[in-house]
Amino acid sequence: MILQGIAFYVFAALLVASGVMVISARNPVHSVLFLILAFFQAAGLCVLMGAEFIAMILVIVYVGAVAVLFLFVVMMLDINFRELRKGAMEALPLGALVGLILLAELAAVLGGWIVAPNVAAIAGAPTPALDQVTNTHALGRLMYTQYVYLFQASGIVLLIAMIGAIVLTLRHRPGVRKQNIGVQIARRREDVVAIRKVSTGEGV
Amino acid sequence: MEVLVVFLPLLAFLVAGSIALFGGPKAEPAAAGHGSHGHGHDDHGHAQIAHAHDDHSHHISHDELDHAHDDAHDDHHVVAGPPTVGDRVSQFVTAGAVIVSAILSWILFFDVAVHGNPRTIELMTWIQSGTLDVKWALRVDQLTAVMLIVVNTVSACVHVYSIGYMAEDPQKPRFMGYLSLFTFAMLMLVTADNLVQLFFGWEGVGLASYLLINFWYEKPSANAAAMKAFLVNRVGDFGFALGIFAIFVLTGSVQFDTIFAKAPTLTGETLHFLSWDFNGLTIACLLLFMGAMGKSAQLGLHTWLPDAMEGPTPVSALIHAATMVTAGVFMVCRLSPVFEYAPTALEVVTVVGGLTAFVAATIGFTQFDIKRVIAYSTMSQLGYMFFAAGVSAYGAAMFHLFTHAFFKALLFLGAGSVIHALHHEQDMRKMGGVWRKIPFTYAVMWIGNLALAGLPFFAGYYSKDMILEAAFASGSGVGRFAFALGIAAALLTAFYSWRLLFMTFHGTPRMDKEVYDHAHESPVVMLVPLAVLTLGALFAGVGFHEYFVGHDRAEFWGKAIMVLADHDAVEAAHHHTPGWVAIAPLVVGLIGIAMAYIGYIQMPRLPGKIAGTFRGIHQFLYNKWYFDELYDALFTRPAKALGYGLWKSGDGAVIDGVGPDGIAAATRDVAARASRLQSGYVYHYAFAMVIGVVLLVAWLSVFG
Amino acid sequence: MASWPILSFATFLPLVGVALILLFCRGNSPDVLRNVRYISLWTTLVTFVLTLLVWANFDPRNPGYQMVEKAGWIPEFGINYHMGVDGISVLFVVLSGFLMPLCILASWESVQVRLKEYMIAFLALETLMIGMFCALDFVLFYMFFEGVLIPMFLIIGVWGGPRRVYAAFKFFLYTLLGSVLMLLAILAMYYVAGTTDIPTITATQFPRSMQLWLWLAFFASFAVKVPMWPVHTWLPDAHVEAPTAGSVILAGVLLKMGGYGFLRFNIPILPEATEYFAPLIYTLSVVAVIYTSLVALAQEDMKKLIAYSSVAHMGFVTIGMFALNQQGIEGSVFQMLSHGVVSGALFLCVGVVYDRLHTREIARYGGLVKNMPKYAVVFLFMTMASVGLPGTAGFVGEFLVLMGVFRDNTWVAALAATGMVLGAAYALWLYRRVVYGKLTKPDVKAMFDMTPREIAVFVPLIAVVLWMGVYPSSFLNVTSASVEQLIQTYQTKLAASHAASGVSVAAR
Amino acid sequence: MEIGLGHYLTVSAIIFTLGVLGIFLNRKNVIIILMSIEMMLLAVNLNLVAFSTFLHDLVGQIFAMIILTVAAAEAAIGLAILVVYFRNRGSIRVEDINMMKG
Amino acid sequence: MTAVFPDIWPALPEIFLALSGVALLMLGVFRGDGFTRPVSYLAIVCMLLAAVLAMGYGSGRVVTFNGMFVMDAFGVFMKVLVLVSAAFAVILSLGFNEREQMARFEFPVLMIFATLGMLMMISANDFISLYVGLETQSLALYVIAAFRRDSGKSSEAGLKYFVLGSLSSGMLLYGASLVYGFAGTTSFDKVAALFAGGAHVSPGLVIGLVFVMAGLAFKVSAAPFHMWTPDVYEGAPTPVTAFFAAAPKVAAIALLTRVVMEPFGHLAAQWHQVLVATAILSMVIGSFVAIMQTNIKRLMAYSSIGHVGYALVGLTTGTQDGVRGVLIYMALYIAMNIGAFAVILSMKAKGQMLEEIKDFAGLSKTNPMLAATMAIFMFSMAGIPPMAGFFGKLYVFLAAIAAQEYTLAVVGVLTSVVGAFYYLRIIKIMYFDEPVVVVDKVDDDGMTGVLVLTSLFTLLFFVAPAPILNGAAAAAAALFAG
Repeated sequence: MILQGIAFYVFAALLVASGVMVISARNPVHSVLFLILAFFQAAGLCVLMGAEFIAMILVIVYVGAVAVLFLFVVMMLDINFRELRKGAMEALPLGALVGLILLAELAAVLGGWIVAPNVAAIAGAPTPALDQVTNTHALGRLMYTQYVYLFQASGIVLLIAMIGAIVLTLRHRPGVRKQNIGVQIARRREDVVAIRKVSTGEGV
Repeated sequence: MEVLVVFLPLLAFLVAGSIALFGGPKAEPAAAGHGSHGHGHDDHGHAQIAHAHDDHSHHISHDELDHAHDDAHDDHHVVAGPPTVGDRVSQFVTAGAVIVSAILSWILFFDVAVHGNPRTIELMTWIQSGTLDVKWALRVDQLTAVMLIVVNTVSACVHVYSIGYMAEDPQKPRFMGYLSLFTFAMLMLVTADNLVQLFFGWEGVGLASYLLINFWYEKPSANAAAMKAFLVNRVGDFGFALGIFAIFVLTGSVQFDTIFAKAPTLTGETLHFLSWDFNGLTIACLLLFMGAMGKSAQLGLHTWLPDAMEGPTPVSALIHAATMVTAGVFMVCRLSPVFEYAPTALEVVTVVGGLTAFVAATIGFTQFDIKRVIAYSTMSQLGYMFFAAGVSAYGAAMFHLFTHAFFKALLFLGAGSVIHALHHEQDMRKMGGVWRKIPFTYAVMWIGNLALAGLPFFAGYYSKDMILEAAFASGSGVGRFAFALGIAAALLTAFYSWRLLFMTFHGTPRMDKEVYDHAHESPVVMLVPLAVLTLGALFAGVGFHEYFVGHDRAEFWGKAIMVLADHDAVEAAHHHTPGWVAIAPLVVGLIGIAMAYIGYIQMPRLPGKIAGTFRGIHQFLYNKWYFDELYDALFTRPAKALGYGLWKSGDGAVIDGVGPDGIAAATRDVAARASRLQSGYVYHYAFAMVIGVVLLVAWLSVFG
Repeated sequence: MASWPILSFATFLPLVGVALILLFCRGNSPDVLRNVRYISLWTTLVTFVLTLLVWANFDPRNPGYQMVEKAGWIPEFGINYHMGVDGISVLFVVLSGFLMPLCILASWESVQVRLKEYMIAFLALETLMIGMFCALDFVLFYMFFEGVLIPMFLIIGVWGGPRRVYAAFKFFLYTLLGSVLMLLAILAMYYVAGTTDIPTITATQFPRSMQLWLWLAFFASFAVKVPMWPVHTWLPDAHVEAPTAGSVILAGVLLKMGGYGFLRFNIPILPEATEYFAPLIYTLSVVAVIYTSLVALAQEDMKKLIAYSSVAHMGFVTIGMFALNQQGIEGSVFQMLSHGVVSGALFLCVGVVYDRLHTREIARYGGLVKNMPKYAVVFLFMTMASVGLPGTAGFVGEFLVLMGVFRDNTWVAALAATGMVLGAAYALWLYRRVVYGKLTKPDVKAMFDMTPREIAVFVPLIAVVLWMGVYPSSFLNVTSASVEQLIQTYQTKLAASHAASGVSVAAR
Repeated sequence: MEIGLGHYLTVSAIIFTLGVLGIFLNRKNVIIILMSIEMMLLAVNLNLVAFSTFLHDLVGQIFAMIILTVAAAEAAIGLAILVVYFRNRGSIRVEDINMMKG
Repeated sequence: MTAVFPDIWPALPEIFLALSGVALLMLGVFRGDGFTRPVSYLAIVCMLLAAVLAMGYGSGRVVTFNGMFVMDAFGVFMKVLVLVSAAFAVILSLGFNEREQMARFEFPVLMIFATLGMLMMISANDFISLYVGLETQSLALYVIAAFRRDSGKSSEAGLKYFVLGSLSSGMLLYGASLVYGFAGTTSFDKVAALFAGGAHVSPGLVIGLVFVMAGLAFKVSAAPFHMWTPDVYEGAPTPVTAFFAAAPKVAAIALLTRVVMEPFGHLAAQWHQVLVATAILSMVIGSFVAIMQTNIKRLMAYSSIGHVGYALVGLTTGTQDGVRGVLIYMALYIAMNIGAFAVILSMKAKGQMLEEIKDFAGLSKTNPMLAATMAIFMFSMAGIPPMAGFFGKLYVFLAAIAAQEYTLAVVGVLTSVVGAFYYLRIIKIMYFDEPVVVVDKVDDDGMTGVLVLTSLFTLLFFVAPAPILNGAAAAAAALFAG
């Protein structure tokens, strides 16, 4: 139990610290890196709570895909970051105040958490005992049966994201020449060759 | 017959009016085609005067000289060519209709009054709402019959007279139409069977008066006078209307017979008027009397009458002397069964009448405009009539009304004849010495003045003496008060009458030589009416006094006039009058004549000296006790200023400024501020969202 | 005869005219425009005949609603297409029908731009006006009541004078502000009564505390519409800027909607609140009469003067209504009718000279009687009718109103009666400055007298004014039974609620 | 010292608040905003997992998985829009995103 | 545990739409951008077919996909609204996209997917499916907001929408997680049952509720979560704006309605105040700030904020009447909104789009029919009878009065007067002012069709209002039957 406690505090402290760094780092590359760090800590917390699969996805999807994507874009946009950071955080006092109030409000209610008496009865998918099925297995069984609707819907969301990303960023650069086989085949002599009579002695 | 009497003039009006409007093309070349005479009046002989007149058109100048110009330039109009067919037709139709009407009304008079045969003819319903039931009806009783002959006779004379008098005016049909319209309205007034129809006639004659005063519409002074006449009368009508309502509330009816039947039972009844409880009949009568004051130019609401002389002279004769202005007297007499039960109201009537008689006379003897003098005289005589009615001598009041109609119309028409002869000169200071040139006019003016001054055997003698005696005999304090003022007024009356005669006809001619040379007697068409009226001035008194105020009066008036036995002043006058009272009017009349003779024949410079000595008083009287100035300062100007102020600051600054415009401006302001919140920055937007959530959570945590 | 839906025909016939114009009149050639004019004229004339038929069909002895049509409209909500007229409304239907052809005639030449839209707006306006007076369902009523704003807004804004935008907005938003509050009151009534059927709601007794609020909400709407002081300032602006025919309709019919609303809703439905607020109405109306009369005295614009006089005259209307006796209410109905005709005619009079000189400034005129005698006669006649000369329409209403209110409150009667004097003052002052005086200005000299078309516009108006003045019984007869019933409803409900609350009160 | 639900919720509340702060405190760089959004979603996921554990209910974890998926898609779209924006305006300063206002 | 194959028939419109979306995508990919118009036509057809399928559902309430998905009369009504308005939006986009060189087949496909997301939102019966539906819609909308890649405004609109939208969905998710934690379930039915049973309402749940509602309020663009709306409406390509103002709004309102009525139906005391605040703020901001606008699209944005405020008034009551009012309001709102945008999209001079309000000057002279149409929509939006918009307000305020929400009702009518001002201003500009530019004739048949249909509907709705009113009543009843 102690170990669990220590682990929690370590993860939590690092998580919060890297969270602060994400929004306050001077260099966005650093921010991304701190974000990755935060994800790792969060994954750790998930493991502590027994949600191994979520923890794994956090690392794989978030760190492996999303965060890297961020990094990629940050690099790609090639921005003068020094310039960018100048004069940031001027609205800090008011912002921090509102943030603190928000936090206080969020935290104030936590003490009052009472599990509804009939939770077991209303739980949509009671967690099976860990010795029978693993977390991943249990999730998988649910995902493809009871929650197939969500699964399919997520697929569509990803499809939209794909279409969106392509339609927004894919550019047909006018300067780039590409082979168009159809056009090449359809080419006829009359279209491309014009025979002109040139009178002698007058030039073209 | 009654219907014919009343509606013939209306028909005549419609015919003449149509001719005036649609017979137009003929009149047009008459005005335009007379190049030599000119189009407008500027080419006319009085060009300079016209300008002077225009310059002072908007305010009444207090300078005597300017005033002279103002007054001098009165009956001034466009010269027209020979009468057209339309003119002829309109003159024939209107005069003819009224003459027929007049003849019929004499027949009616003998049937109704002399033979005691009153009747009422219901024509149709007028206004019916709930318990209010007003009918168009012609009530012809003795009182009405008297009025019918007065109205129709004088009107017929004036119609005929106008044919001559207005011969040079291009708008004859219009004038004749207006006269007929007036006659119709007046007839409706006197034949009314209820207060509302009375009111109809009342306002109808007001309209006709307005139109006729304004007949020469190009004159700003005429415009102003007409408006003034209408408005002052409206003030009276304001009271009249309220009086009608009060009567309706008290008796539940506006029909005379019902009211009269109810009146005796209402003596103790109170009426909550404004914030006080009044004796019902008293307040109702006082309100009604306010109407009478307006119409009959009693002190306070009299200011319009002198100004009304802006109208053509026949109008002054008909409306502002003989008929319309006596409507108030008629109304009080008509309502005698009600007034009799409101002694307080009668006292007020007496006092007002007495004061008017005196005040008007004091003003009259300082004026120089021949018509104005007669106008103040009229006002003064109306005062007599009222205090006669006030002391319950209704018969005497009606009698004076009757006689006065003839001799005052005569005086006016005579004055018109003078004016006509002198080429539209009205200022007595520019007359004089013309009696040889216009002897007929001179003669009738004498007769008229003798009647007015109440010399024996002339018409005024019978009626005026009766009034003064009745006032004295009534025994009440107000009666004595009125008597005293009446005697004083009689002195002044005689004085200004002969002052008028002397200034106009005697002495050295003071007008331009050319005018004097051209002075001529009026045409026959004007002289015949004068003759007819002269007959009235001579014989109306002696012929009818037995009926009106003599021993036959009870049978003569029948139910038309009701006098409570204990204040029958006429009765008292017959029996309990000291000898000096009967002689006093005659004596003061003679004194007045003598004074005038001294002042204007013997020592022509004396009046100027006296005026100079008592300059203050003279100015005060000459300026008509400053009533016009007072009203102008009290009502006219404040009303305009208030109106302007309410418009600009009330409507403009306060209501619109705070209301629609203010709200609109505030809205724009709020909108502009709110719009600035929409800064375009994502972080502001996000911040707003977060603030929103935070506040909502806080709200719910605290109050949820 | 009444078996066919005559009210609906009268209401929607003008829309047929609209359809005809839309369908058959294309282009802008003179022929087309002439057709547009004639279509509009004939449509309005036929509509007028229909409204006369409504009158002819009307049984004056029956105080209830007649020629009733009822059809399901939104049955789930208990909202019906319910039309009918009683003695109070039937004459307004006729008035609307009567004024409209005159408006079309008056616009015959003066409107040259966008004629088609103009006529369409007027025809739509007629439908809405007639419909409003016939509607016996609150939602239907409100639809017509508010719908009027649309064409009127356009009429003022498109064909109006230089400040037309301001005037149009002021008119629209002011009246809208009032009437949305009324909408809430209507909904509240619906909530209590479960229906929007006006007769049913009239029979419903609302609790006192609720009545006060409902009354105020209705008041907000109708007071603006009437308009009562101090919410009258939109009227002078709207009148001044509106084209002549717009002013005629505005003064002739639109203002009457407010008075009609008071009579139809405030008094019978909310008697306790009416009793409670009557002094307020009296006060505001008396102020209106005196205040606006004085303001009218100071005006330099002909239309503005007449507009202010309208406020004063409508002050009489509201005074009379809240006297709550036969004379008062009948008088106010009559006054509304006569004011509709008279002030409409006065605006037409202004239009006649405006068409010639294109100014409404009083000082620009003077001496018109010289070259326009016919005009002078007509104008004088209408001025006198406006002043309330007996024998004209103006007198009867004013007289009855004052008599009615004298029975209730002499202060109000006395103060309001000063309007007689002030009214004469401003009207004659106007007349004097425009018509009398010397004809000096060259452009005024060049003005020609009324054309036959203009005379044709005024002849019916004069005839009606005389008819109303001389034989008003033909109008009063129609209203009396319904007014009687209205008073009875009012008193019965009042007595019932007083009995319920243990307060005894003497019936007025 | 038992590590209870409250601890986890507190941590996630802090992270969530940091994410929110990141969105509206940041004036210079849009990418930071995108990262802040990711942090918010991370906080939500932590919440869900915590509740899931303490409720013995797997629905929370399912929810978290869906959120992860969608968040990834969202990030892709966001970055794509950002790239388009950058191409148009040559800047990703938050203060420059101000063509439209009022 | 045995997995039962779920009942997919209630989800037929969604499935159809998803499949057709994929099919059209493939069609587009294989045929290229030149094939955009056919793809668009097909998209319209698919949407309308889906609407037919939705209408064919009938009545009764079916919950399927393990409680994720619900279909009832309410859903039918809202889905038809969404699908029809989406189809109209596609029609509106055709000419514009071609003129502005953004005619790409992805556009209709993304519209289909966005619409799919909306349908999913409407049928959501679980916080998870709610979220998924919402994101399906939102992601597609983010993209099409930024669809004009060459336009700074468009990409800025996309970026703003994306950032703020993500913030809002973050909030919503946080709220949902709290609800899950404190109620123990994400299922609407179970949450509802829990509180119907009188469970203790913990503060955490209330916070969750506020967060969820904040997220949803963002989607309906209710104040104070509205601030993205004007900027995005202005920046996004006009047909996209037209789409934004119609379909997603309906879907979000439907979702909000379902959330407050079903799972939180017994927490009215809590959400009531949230809704009152947002409704009042929305009405006030919608009417006041719009006065200052010079861009017609921006004006429409504020107008839509205001309209949402009115719709929320109905929702605030929490009664069946109120919901009915909301549904009627939305139905009429989208009709006039689509119409108004059709006019805006027709506003071009020499092929150049006109977006400034002053460009409307004198439209009644240069193009009377277009002006008349716009006038109808403006009067309708101002709520002047007999236009359709009046009836929307009527029923909403009726519900408010019945629920004794007098403050809301009074604020509502007063702001509607202020609102009337700016609608009138447009009419004023069209009718009272002199023309500055000559607006091209409407040469697009689809556009003409939309204009005619919507204007006639708006103008003549009062003649036979029963179908829509009855539909709305049935839909509202369905929500309260469960």
